[in-house]
Amino acid sequence: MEFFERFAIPHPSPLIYASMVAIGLTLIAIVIGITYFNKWGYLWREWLTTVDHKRIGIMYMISALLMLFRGGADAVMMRLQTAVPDNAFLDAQHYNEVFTTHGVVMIFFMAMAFVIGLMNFVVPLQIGARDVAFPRLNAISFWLYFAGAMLFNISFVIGGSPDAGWTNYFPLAGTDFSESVGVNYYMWSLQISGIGTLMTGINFIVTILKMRAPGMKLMKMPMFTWSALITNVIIVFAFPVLTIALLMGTFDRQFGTHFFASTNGGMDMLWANLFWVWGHPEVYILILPAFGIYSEIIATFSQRNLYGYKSMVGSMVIISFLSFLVWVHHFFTMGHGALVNGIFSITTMAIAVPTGIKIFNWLLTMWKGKIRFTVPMLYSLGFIPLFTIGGVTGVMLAIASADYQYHNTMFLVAHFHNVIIPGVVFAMLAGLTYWWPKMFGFMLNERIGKWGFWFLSIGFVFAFFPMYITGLDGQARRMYTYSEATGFGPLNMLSFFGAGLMAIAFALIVYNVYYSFRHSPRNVGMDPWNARSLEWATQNPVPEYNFAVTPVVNSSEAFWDSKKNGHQLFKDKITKIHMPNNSGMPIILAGFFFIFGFSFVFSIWIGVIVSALGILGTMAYRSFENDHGRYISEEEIKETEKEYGGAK
Amino acid sequence: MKELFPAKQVIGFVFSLILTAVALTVYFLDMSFEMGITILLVTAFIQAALQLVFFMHAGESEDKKAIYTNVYYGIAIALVTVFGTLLTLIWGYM
Amino acid sequence: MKIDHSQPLEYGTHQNQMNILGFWIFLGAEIMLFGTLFASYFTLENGVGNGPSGAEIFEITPVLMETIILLTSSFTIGLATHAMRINNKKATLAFLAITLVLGLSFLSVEVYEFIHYYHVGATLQTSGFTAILLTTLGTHGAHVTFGLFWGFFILLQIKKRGFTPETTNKSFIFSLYWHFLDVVWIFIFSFIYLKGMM
Amino acid sequence: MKLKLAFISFAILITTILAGCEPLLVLDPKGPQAETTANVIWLSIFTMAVIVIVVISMLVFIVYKYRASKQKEDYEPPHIEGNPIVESIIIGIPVLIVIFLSIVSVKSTYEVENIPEGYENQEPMVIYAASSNWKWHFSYPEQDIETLNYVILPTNRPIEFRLYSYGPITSFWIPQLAGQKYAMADMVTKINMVAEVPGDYAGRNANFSGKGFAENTFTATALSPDEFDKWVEEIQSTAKPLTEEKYEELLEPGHLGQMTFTGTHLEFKPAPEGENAGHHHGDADEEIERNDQEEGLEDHSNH
Repeated sequence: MEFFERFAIPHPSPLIYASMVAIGLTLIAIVIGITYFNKWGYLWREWLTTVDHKRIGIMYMISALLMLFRGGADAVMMRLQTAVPDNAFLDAQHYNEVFTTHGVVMIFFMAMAFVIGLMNFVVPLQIGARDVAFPRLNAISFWLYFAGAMLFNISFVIGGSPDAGWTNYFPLAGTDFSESVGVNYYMWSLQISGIGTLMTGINFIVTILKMRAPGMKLMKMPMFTWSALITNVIIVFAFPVLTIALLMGTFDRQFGTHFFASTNGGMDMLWANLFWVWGHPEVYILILPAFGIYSEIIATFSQRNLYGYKSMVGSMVIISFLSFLVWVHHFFTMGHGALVNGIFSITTMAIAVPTGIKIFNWLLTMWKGKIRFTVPMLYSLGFIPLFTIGGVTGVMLAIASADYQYHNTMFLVAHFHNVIIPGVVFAMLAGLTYWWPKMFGFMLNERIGKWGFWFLSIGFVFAFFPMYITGLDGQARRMYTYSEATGFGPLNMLSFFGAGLMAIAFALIVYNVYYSFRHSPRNVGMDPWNARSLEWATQNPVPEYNFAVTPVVNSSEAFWDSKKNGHQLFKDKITKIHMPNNSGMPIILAGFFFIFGFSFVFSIWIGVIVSALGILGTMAYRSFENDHGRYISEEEIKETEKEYGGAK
Repeated sequence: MKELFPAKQVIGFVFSLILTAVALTVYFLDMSFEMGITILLVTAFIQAALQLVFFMHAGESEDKKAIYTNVYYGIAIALVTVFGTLLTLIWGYM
Repeated sequence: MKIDHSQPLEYGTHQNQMNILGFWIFLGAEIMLFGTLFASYFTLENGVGNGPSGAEIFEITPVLMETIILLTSSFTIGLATHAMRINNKKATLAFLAITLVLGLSFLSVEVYEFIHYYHVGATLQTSGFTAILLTTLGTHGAHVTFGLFWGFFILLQIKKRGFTPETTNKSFIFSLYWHFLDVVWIFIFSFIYLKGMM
Repeated sequence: MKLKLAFISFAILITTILAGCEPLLVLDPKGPQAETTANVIWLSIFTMAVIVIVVISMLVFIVYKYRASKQKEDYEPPHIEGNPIVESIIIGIPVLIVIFLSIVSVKSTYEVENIPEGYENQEPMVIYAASSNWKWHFSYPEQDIETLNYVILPTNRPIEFRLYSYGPITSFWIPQLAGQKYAMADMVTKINMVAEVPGDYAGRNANFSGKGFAENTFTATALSPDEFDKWVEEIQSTAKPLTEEKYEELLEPGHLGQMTFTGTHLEFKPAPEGENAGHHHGDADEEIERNDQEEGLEDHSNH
């Protein structure tokens, strides 16, 4: 029995038991459903073992949406708890777990996964490639991310959730003050999914550098591809920092070292320092792809080319470097003196310049355009003013002396939600709606989509703008309760109301998927939006080989060129196409990683050793494997193209 | 490319041994901290560059621009991290 | 698969070129990984608590041995790549084997060094300084260990399959990895050991 | 668009009304440090408001003017690559704003880090503020007094708080007097402030430190120097001395009300500064330091 005691939840509550039952029932329902419809074989062959970048992208996005609802439920619970003074809906411990998991899930498992999913789906199509450079590695990346996400999510039913905030500052996150295994889960789930992310980074840099269609010079790449390239550069250089920080944190918790302890020569702020050396670039990992998405959408629906292409690229390159120079602004208040704060204050504000250039370039793209108010465009139009407000409050926070007053308050919470929601979440929804016909061959309903947009934007304003005020009134973040005398009550109630509107918005968006799946017309053609870049030059949904013939490109808006200026994209004849084979290796490897992480969390060393051997064995097997892929024959391609009503 | 004698490798090896010997002077000779650190910085970075050029053939493929950019970028960011961390956690504090 | 014979075989296919570029980018990430370790090392260097300091526990002899062994192995793996390019399978295998033996000797000396630290009371748990010292050395050592297995697999594959685009490509990438570990060691040697003993 | 603008203006309206009722703590300073930050905040709000207004009006104008429903069916938007003059404007103006704010930032940061202007010639009164889960301990070495969860300050006298923590990182914050600063277990940080108006000010730990974080608050009361002296005398004559056992008891995790003692814990449990610091390890006093830390460890095992 003693062995099993470690899996008990340290702070159970009816809410957790209810979700346990719900999770159990859902899992059983899924298993029964798949078995009943006899879909296991299909699932394994077509999805679980796939190395197709499009399917991997879709799996990323499905997982990200699931995580969005998990993190969203956390968010609503937090707003509900703080809606009125002295509320007793959640106790302190539970509230701490809720905001910790909300942060981790939203950043790592929702936002990251969604941008990587969109990159997976879109980038190879935009550059006219058959797949990514390392298709199997890509599948490994996804399954490692998935293993990490699942590992994190079982924490609240087995052993307890982390409760030290998503920033996980030591010594609070050390074993002295956080005794449950929650923080171990944090360490290992991020470690495992972080390895996957790093490999994605390498994969996409090589893909973009080496697999572009003939004629597509670097300065002729579509802006989303540019943003993906820069993002992945940042990933490659930022994630190793997290790897080391997590390793040191794990050692501190599980092997009794003194990296971040305040005794025996350790230093608690070293964690904070390393966390933010990774953490600030992470912000740009999320926002740059969003910038890329908006650039595509604004150009498409203004029916104009992107204004200031070169300065757009230049500003992103500058951001990629500056993003590594500013991390100290996350702890201006540490007491390292005015000189250091001054330096990092200046570098931080400097980032506002390239970001500002982008905002003005988008405005100038619409100038003299022909603006159509589709759902993706509405999100982009909502993004500009809201993100500007988020951006300028960022500049306000960058002023070190003033930051002493904003730091750790709701003002800060308002600021980063104000950049992440209109920045990343709006971009995700815009990109999803925009590329939806590419993925599934039908359009999402515009009317329901627009309702969703208005609910989300208005809900956002109500949910987060009051926080600027309560922050300036002295409400610290992460407080599970406050007294009536503080006067924070009404504004927090307003926030809760806004959160409710946002929840309705997401429900509408889900309903839209269902409704459109039932009612939207199929066969929307290749180009339902009258778009500009290369991904629209192939069928909807995209066949597995992407392009029957490799396109030849002469501008950043190759497809527009072929429509307006008669540029011929496809010059060659159809020939057989080389494709990689599906493989079960990635999911098995990730399974071993999951067992490894889980065993390590609970210090079950036998499980650690066995799964480590499994990981190494799988890699050795892969090393000796001789797999040269397969060919799709000419006839098969012609058949497929005809079926789609192909243009050729 | 086809020459039989591995001249590049031998030159690289000899140089790396010499540089190691130079670096060792900081241990065997008495010198100031600044002097020692300077010697170490110079020898270490020259050695790294030697490995890059003579052994790792960084400049031989058509992707050499990407490879060099990648390496320089990595070194720059790593230096920023090292010195930024020291500035923040050691030098800046009081 | 199209093979371009104007280039060394390891660059011969497009996939091979991508593999090599990808590995270079991975090395970029590794620079940052060790950069972070160095940043932490310099931060915690003086955090000796009630444990020993670097100057008290470092010994020049094993360190020098490790350095010479690793430098030589970097040389021999270079010779292996050279032999591969002049299409000499026997020499390639021999130099690869020598490299792995040298790698193993390096590890043995490092294990000896760790045992020495244990005996003088410098364990992972002693202080911030010993923790980061052993973690930095250990991370490098773990890389070498991983490399030994990897190199051994490649040796087997070359032996069995001869020089194909795949085996030459793997072997070249392995040589990049090995050289890189040597570069990291140079920094460990200079800024951990020599600086600590200065 | 109109709908949204209406909502935004509605939101702004609400905020101004609410802001009008009672001034927000941060913008209602009672000392020079907080006044500096409040001024900087107002300045940055105005500067930033200009940018927001420019962007939003450009957006509204462009979207209104170039909407497709207004354009002719056959209107073909032109292809425009970019314009050096326009682009230098959109780079140049932000650069100027950033330079301006950088100067403000650096200057004001030095101001709030140092003893406020006009008080430089006074010797600052030192108060140690240590946090433990989830309380604040204030020690007056000069007056030989220790208080729990409240602090009394004389007005118009520079105060130097020396901050540290038993356990998690906390952040010492009295919004109406000065911005916050971290208190950590292995070093002492400093914060300078002056209270210019007598009154009670809310203070709290602003950095999440576990279960009892929300209630980790204290009151800072500013009294005129005469009243302050009276208070000190009163404490000296009525309060009990702080013993080591009592102090260990106080350090136990939990919440306690306000308490007062004579004597300070610094005598038997010094702050982690100087020789006791875990942060700095000079070569010269390495020996002493190690001895001290060993003692510290023993202390630790006692409770």
